[in-house]
Amino acid sequence: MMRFIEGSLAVSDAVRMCRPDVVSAYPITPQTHIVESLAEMVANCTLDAEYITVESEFSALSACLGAVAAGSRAYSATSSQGLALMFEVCFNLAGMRLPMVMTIANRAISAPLSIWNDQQDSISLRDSGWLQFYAEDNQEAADLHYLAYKVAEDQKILLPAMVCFDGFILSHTYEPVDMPTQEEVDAYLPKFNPCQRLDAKDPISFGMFAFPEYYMEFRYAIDQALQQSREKIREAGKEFKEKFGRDYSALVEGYRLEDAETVLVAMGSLCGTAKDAIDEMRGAGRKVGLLKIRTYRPFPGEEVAAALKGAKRVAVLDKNISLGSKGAVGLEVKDVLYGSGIPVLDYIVGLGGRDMRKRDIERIVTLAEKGEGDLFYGLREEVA
Amino acid sequence: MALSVGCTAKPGKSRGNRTGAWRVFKPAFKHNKCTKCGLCAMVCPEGCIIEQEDEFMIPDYDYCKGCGLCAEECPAEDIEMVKEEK
Amino acid sequence: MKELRIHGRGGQGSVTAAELIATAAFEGGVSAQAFPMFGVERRGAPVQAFVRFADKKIRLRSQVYEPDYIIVQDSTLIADVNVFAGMKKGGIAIVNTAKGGGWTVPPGVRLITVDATGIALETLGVPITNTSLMGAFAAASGEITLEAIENAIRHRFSEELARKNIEAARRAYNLVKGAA
Amino acid sequence: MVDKTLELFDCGHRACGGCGPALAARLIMKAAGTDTIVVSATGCMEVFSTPYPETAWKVPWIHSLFENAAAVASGVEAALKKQGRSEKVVVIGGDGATFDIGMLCISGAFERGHDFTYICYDNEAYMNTGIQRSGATPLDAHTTTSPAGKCSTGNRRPKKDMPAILAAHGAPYVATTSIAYPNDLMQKVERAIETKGPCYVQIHAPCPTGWGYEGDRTMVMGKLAVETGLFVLFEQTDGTVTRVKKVMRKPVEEYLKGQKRFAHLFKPTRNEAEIARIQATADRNAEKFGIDIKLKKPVEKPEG
Repeated sequence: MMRFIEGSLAVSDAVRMCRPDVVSAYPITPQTHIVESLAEMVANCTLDAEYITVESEFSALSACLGAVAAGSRAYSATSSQGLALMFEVCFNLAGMRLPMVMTIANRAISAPLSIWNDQQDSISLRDSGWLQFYAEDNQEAADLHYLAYKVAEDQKILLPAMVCFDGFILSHTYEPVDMPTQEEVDAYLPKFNPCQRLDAKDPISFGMFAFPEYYMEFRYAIDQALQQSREKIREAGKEFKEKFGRDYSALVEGYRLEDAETVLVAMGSLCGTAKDAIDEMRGAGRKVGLLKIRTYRPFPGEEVAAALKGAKRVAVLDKNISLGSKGAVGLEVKDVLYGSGIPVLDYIVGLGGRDMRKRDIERIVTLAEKGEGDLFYGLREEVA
Repeated sequence: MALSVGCTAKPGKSRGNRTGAWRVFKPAFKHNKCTKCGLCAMVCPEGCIIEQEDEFMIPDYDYCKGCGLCAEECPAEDIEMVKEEK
Repeated sequence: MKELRIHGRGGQGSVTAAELIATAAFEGGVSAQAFPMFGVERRGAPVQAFVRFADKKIRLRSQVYEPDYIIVQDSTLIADVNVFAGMKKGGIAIVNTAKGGGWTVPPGVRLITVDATGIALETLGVPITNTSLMGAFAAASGEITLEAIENAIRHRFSEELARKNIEAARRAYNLVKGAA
Repeated sequence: MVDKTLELFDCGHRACGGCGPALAARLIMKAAGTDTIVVSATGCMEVFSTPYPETAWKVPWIHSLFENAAAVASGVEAALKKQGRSEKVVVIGGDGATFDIGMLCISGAFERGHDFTYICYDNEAYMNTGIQRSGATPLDAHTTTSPAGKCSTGNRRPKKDMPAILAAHGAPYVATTSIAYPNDLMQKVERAIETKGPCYVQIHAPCPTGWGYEGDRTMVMGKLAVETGLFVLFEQTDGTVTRVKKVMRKPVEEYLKGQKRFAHLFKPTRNEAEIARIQATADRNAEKFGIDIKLKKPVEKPEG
């Protein structure tokens, strides 16, 4: 049913229908509406879950870890500093192959302190072994939760997943979102059926330490699971389309890529603004298209290469910066296009809530056409 | 051996590690003045001192590290630490 | 696509006003989007909220810089905030005031004043102007119908409160229609 | 009732010979029984008991990180509750994990009132990383980060009063015990597990390597700590001390002399002032908990 709903509440309702057994989270802007809403559902018995009000994000994710190990479906949500505080537990969950889903309402990381959006927080955890999905709008943000649980809990994958949506820009925006019924979600997302759990009837030791003769193999196994998850995401996306009508069967999505000479690459809500800007530029005869990356981990290298093979130039919009290097998406795209001769220009944009307008997208396309890239876009004059 | 998922293991595997090899001194259970009180078994950090059918205690030398705690604690002074020639 | 910018003060319910207007538009069959100016402003500080209306899915995510409409919830803001900034020609500015105007607006912009606070006090007994301003906006812009507003109010408020708010919206609607 | 024959902590673990914490693990598990899920913090015990694939644990066991055991246990407990399961949750952490780095998670979990038992095996320093001081290191102990030297007498601070901190959280049952008193230990662990809500048991567990004594003296060291009044065994129910182990007190010197970590108090010269400070600590403990056994004195003749 189409509902006119705040992004955070679309997410919390989607989470409710995923039937988590244990929810544990700590308030942080701009994620807070999600967990407030879940707490309310538990208080009103519309969600049958244990809600653990922890004293920090670190404990939130640690509690989720314990819950998943004990065989329950767990959920958390956070942003920015909260995710940074969870760093250690993030690596631990993936390493222990404990699947769960966490929503990231993307927000810049201090210092300076900023509550506003960029994607530095989740990007900083790209190496942790979590699947990472980025939503363009609140429909995707909600939908990706059903898909994320399905993929994460698959016996061949068993890895945690982050559903990332831009803080405020999506989390605090009211827009129409098609929400399925509980029955429809139940038919899509099976009950969590862990292959091993903490159980006195069948004791197992979790979280052992590995000598050098084993450690690499376990890390290899995690990487293998992530590599294989691409196929599982496609499968789950295909089934999603059959059941709900929206197509997530690819890890990337092209927009007006046909005959596009300049192809923009972006993740998250910026894609929407870019699409409008592209329509205007196309109207003016400029051959511009967009490649939206929905799944950043595992990185869809083959899809990206295939989608970009006809481009004359690629302009990557990164809402993050690997300080001392380049934007994280830009680096990936350069890697994928290595040897193709297609120039990849990286633009660091929208950090700490700097608004990105259609005209900014158009200016970046102009810069790319001139071959000017690998820069922070739109810096204040006193800096430039 | 296939690796477990997420570095887990079922019980029993630690027995593959025969810590008896660490031993320099060996507790000799003389069973002369032994009152079968069981304190030696209780205080052994390895848990490797086992009651026999005759209720006397015998350490499992596969795992005994030779720490001497049993000999020190034995109220009957019936356990002697002897240099082990392997 | 049409864009609305709402100016108010923290605590006056600008975000709720944006949400209510967008909800009414959505329920009237229009595609809509509402979002606040993402800030850390506390009670009393000038704030903004935005609404977009379109006949197809709205993808644009930037803030609103060149609004077709503005609503000023509190005319005391006008001295300190350039509420009319960027307004499009042919745009409509709705200002809540009992005074009746006197502000210089950009060329081609129509200024409509309405005593939403007075209406709110008479109908609701409290100076919460959201629903009166919605009525005024509906009458002035034609983006939403009075019926859609009434439905949105009914979905949000309990029966008694909904009745009063609908009354507030209607009175403002009729006032603006009558003046037009 | 505790089944003393139960062995749930298996042979083949890699603890040092005469390890107090290894003995603690065995005794804890005898008291806890098979229907227990153990959550371990990173530390010496975790490392010596679970090198992949050799686990010494015969019960379900999980280790996540150094500082989060109480939070992981919160999640386990919540999951069990949701699933309607009856296993008991027991956390085992060293003093570093408990007194220092894990304090936040412990405080949160106790305040929330989860039904679990937190057991700290207290060997009074970070042994896993090579004997560094922790909040549980006693006054004047030499560690690698509180070394005794020309202008230092070792650790400058007294041991943190962790039982009091957790009692202040409203823990229904708080107890201290020692591996040197196996029956006392098992009884207290059993009582903690049986008590609903977050309970705390602190087990004094001497470490031959870290303290500098031979492994066969582990029980002796444990007993001396209690007999000198430096480690008091007590039980506290709903905030009230209900039971205290009384002793015929010995001078602290008898305990200190046998350990290299206190050797600087005796060599090259005897440091009377510091020994007196430690004795004063024991005296305060004795006074506070009333541990001294008072011998009946002959009735004095009335004056005059």
